[in-house]
Amino acid sequence: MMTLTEYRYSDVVHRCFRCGYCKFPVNWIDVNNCPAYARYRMESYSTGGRLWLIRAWLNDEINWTEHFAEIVYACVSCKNCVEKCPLRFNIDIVNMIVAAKSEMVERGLVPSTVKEFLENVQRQGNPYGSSRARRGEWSQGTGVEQYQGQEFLYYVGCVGSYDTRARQTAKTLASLLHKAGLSFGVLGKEENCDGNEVKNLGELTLFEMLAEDNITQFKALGVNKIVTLSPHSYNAMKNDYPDYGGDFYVYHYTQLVQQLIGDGKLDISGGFNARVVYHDPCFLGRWNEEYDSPRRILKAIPGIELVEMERNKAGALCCGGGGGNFYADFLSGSENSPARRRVREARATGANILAVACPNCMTMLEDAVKAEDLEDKLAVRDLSEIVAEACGTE
Amino acid sequence: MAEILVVAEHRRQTLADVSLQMLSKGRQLADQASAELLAVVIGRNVDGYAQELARWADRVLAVMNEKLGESLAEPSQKILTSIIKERKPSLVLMGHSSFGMDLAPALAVELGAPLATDCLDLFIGNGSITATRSIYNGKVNAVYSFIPCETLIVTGRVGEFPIEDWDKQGEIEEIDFPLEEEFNYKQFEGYIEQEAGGVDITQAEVVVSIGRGIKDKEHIELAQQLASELGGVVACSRPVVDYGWLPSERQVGLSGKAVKPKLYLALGISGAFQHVVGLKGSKMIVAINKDARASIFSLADYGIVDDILKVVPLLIQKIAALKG
Amino acid sequence: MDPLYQSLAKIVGEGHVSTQTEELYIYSFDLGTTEPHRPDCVVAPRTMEEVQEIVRLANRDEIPIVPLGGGLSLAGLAVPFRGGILLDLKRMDTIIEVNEKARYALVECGVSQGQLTSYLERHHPTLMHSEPGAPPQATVAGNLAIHGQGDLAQPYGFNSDMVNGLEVVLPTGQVCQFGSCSISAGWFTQHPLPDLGLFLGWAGTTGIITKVSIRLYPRKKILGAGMFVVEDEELVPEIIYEITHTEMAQDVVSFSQAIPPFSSGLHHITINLSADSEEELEFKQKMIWDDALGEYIRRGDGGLLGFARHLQRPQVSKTSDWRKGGGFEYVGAIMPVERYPECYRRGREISERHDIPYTVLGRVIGMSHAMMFSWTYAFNRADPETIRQAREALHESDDLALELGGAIWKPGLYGQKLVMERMDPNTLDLMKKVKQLLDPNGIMNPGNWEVA
Amino acid sequence: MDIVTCIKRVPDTSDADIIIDASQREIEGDTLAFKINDWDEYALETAVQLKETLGGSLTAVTVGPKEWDDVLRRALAMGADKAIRVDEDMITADSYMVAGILESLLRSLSYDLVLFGAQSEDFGSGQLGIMVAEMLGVPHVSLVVSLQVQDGIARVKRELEAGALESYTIELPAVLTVQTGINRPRYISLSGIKRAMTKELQVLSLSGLSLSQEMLAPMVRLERLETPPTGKKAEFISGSPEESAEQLAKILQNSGVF
Repeated sequence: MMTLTEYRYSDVVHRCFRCGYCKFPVNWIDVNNCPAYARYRMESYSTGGRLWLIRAWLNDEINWTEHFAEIVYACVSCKNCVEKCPLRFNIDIVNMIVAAKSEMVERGLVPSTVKEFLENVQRQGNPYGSSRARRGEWSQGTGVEQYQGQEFLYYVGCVGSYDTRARQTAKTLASLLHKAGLSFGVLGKEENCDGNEVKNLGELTLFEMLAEDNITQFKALGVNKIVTLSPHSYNAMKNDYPDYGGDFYVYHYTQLVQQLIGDGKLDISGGFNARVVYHDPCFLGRWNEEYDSPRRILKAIPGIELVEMERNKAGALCCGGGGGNFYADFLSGSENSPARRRVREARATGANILAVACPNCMTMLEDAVKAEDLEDKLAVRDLSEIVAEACGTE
Repeated sequence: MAEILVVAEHRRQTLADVSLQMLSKGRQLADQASAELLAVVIGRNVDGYAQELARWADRVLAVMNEKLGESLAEPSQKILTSIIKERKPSLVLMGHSSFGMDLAPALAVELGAPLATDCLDLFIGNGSITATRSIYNGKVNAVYSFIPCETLIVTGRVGEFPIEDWDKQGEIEEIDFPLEEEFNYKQFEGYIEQEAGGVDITQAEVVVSIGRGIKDKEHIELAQQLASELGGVVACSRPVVDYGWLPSERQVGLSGKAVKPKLYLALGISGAFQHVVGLKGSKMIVAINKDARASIFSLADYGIVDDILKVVPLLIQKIAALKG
Repeated sequence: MDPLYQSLAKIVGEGHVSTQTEELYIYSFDLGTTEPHRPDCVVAPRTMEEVQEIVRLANRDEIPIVPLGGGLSLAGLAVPFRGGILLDLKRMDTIIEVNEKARYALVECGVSQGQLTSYLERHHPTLMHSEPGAPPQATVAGNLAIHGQGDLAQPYGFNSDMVNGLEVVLPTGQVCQFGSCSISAGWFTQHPLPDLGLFLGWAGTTGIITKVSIRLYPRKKILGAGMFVVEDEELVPEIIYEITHTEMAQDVVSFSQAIPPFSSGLHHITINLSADSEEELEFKQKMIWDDALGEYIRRGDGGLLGFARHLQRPQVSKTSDWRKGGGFEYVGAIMPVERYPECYRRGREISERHDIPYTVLGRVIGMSHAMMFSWTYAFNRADPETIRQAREALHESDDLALELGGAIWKPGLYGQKLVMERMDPNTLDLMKKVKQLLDPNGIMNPGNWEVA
Repeated sequence: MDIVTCIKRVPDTSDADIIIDASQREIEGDTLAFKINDWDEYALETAVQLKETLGGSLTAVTVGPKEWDDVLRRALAMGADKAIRVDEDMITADSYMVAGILESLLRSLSYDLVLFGAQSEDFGSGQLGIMVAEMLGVPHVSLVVSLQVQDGIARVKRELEAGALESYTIELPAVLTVQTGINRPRYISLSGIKRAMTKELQVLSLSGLSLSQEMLAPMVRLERLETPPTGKKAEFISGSPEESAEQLAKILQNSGVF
């Protein structure tokens, strides 16, 4: 019945035993490390449940329903399962789920918020459906230059360009890079979606188009080095764009800022007095194994006491915002929502600052802090904002 | 200017408000242009309606036929064509209601008359008529003129023209219209009331209404909490019903219900007129919307420009705190 | 809307109950070869009170109710054979108390083995519980309901021998506590009150365990395992006797498997050791390798394959991928250790007859009073023929276990029938009376342990 | 059963600043993105579902310049077998003219059912479908929210005011205009659009249709565009979500809401 695409994993998908290792972090502290399972606590929402349901759908044992689609789309591509599954096909778990999403995309059968997300990207180049013309608005009054052959292209991404809170982060990072004397420019309203979430929502052809368009544009402008605000952009550009001929030097800003501090280009002696806990973004951590740069930055800043949550690095709990879910939003509405679990865990360390390095995590966790009524105890700050304060630019 | 003709509509023994709105506008125009205002009402038994219409109209044509039932669009088209051809009114007015939407375009084609639908306003000057319509999501108004013609047909936006009180005591002319045509190709099967789910939003003192900005059905619980805190009910705009997140009995607006609460709290509602028309009776309107340019803000008493998912949880807390 | 759904939603909240196809589908399956059966409703309570309300409702309307923990028993013990309510207990996952000095932990029924192990490691590093070989999402309480054994079985016996107290919701909705907790706040002992042990080993057919206090044991600083390999299966029972005689070993397991081929036919005896100091470790090692096993090594009957620190837990679910197929099931039987050679030979024959790479394992229980001997059969979930083969092999293994004088552990329906056919009629009759007394409407996990 | 669905392309004005250009008759279009009219998407989904259950053909039709091909491609990707574009920029036309063109085109096609969106997002006149029905001399129902077809008869429910519906049976061929919410239009993937590139898209010129000169002159003319008068403006409560929530709560309390 696979009329549209050949399901690439039909010889693998039945191999999941549903042993449940994928529900745990690296140790066994908590059975709630799969964001979807943590939220719903039904076997159907666990990774194994999802794979079994996908197989049942492909075998015509169950029909497509809105609920089924929501179960599949409740996977936010955090890769905890890939990290935990003891079996050899583990590297394909997220791929198997994305392939099922892709099948739904091809059949036109996606939940309404996913449909909106993808149509908005098709039409306006961002998931919010905001006008393309507004994409550069965040930089108004900052003096940030349009990219024209500077050393670095500063790629901001959709969330940094449109989300009110993330726009502040985008600005702060720009001022920080400026202070460090870095030669960089932005694309403003010429910037387009990076496609990372589009890919994880299963719209692979749209992703290809975005990747190809971006690569063509970057090459035409002579781009060689890219620094991204979002780990999601970083992931797509570093790992996927080369498949389409896009060979650029791609940095997540934490990697660059760490280097700039090391080179003495940023003077952080102003310090930052706080007990800080760092939340690993999935697309920097598990997807790209970058656990150290952000921590090195925090350790270097005078006045910071860096603490860790019990679930950290490869065992970190996702904020629930990956795979487009910061918009599609299948995991909110409960104290069991991963973002709310995560801020409770952060608060339990006694930290008063929850440091993030991703605009998606920022919006998810900041909302969760409010929902948990922790605003006077725990503030969510982007690493760039913490560094900027230590540099005295804020 | 010759006559101005207003087509009155009624359904299930009730004369539509929009007909009185159109009569009020027609009255103004007729007085301005020294024209006669004619109302036409069609049905099996329309005496009562005719009396009512005569308060505005100089003359009421009460067109009756035993064969006329509940569904009147097609017979009305035949009857009106005949009347209009005979009397040549310079302007035919009716409401842009489900009745008018079905009837006016067909009538215009049959008569070869120009048609402007869903108009916000009408002007007569220098012997010609211009009509104003709202386009592009209410962001632009367009002014239209018409080629010289015997009769112009206009439908007016529901709720846009206030009902003004008149007591014209116009003359009522009963006409027994012979209907030869049968309309067998289209059979009326009855009315369907939406399921009664137990919540009557029209009687609520506080209405917490959600729109597209709620983003996910999971979040409706938030609105429900806020409504409980304020002792109100949850209502919604059309997209929420279209997505299947709330039953249609909760819909406020043209195709939904009209509400008249003490407080109407519009959450993530942009303010399309089809919605707004249902909440105009509210004493106090508060809107929360991310988009500062949303048209709901031109109607609201108070506005907050922000994400409802951020503000509403806090609002619930604050209200609870103030209540002690 | 379904009235059952509505009643249950009132008890647990809408998010924790489902009558939708997707949940009914997933919860219809056991992970082994048992045919699926759909429940009418899946519900995940958070508190004992919610369980109580659900059970009262089920009992009033005579709706079957099937409790589920980690769902890893594999023998179809939590399959809703008669439909009804599937009760997923994993949300009840609070570790209520760890009493370090009295060495016990009081947990809710949904607490997983992994969660407890990890909690103890972080907060009570000198204590451990007897964690079974199942994946870490297996629950502590579920394991008691099937008389499980863990990695302290060798010195201390079955996990169900380690219970200090129980809280149970009876099929009629009353809540009972057993042990010292029934007369005081302390959950430190089950004995010496009159014995009411009506729930352990009953696979959820007599009530729903909602809280359990289990014993904890000393956890030493250094953990390690040695592996001793012999070719002759006849030697395994006496080697185990020698090892257990030293009283130095924790877990002692002998296994043999077809994969990888170079070690097929060999018997690997793993011996877990723990110590608080290098001296203690050295002493224990010497006792085992030199005193107990030295003679076998000298004769060339067997060899030490090495000793590893930082014990890695075995990941049994890997067996599921042997036929690239996501499935395995095993028959476990409690056997005298001396039966090891026959268990191995006959089991290997069954496997080979059904084209399945053989895997057998004997875990020593309680100073080698017995062993849990398992015959494991992998299958390919996508290939019905391999499932059929595995199912046949399992039935043959049930027959074999009884033939060799063993008792089948957590038998499925086929094994239960065999056991009940052989059981002393008076005992069987008593079982029936107990069941009728506790569960007059027969709502609890029907199909399982039904005395005809 | 043969179905024709008439669709149009509209600017996405939900988040855009609409700027009236110097002529005061058009809006500035260079920053606008375009899309298929929302109502038409529901009409198409209705048609595709009917075709999936009853078989037959589905033709998507539009009247517009070359750029409008993109909405036809979407229609083809959704499940239309064939698309026809009458190549004419109708920006200064009235509904009557477009209806005339469609009438002429439809007379050359085989159809049992013609579906329109009940109105358009941009101009929102809600006239076109009914005009075409009248010109063709076939029965019509507007604002359809439910549709079943069996044995040449359509059973429809039509939306009235105040949440009520009315139901009809209507003989085919007929013209229906579809209201939003009748179904959930499927997502059109980019690869679906690419695959649809192989389907037939026919372009006709006006001269290929037999139209009288009279039909090609508008009866309704756009005089000018205006910025709508700003109504009473809300009093804005500003600050962080926390602050604005606090203020609003106090306002509600002071107004005696609680």
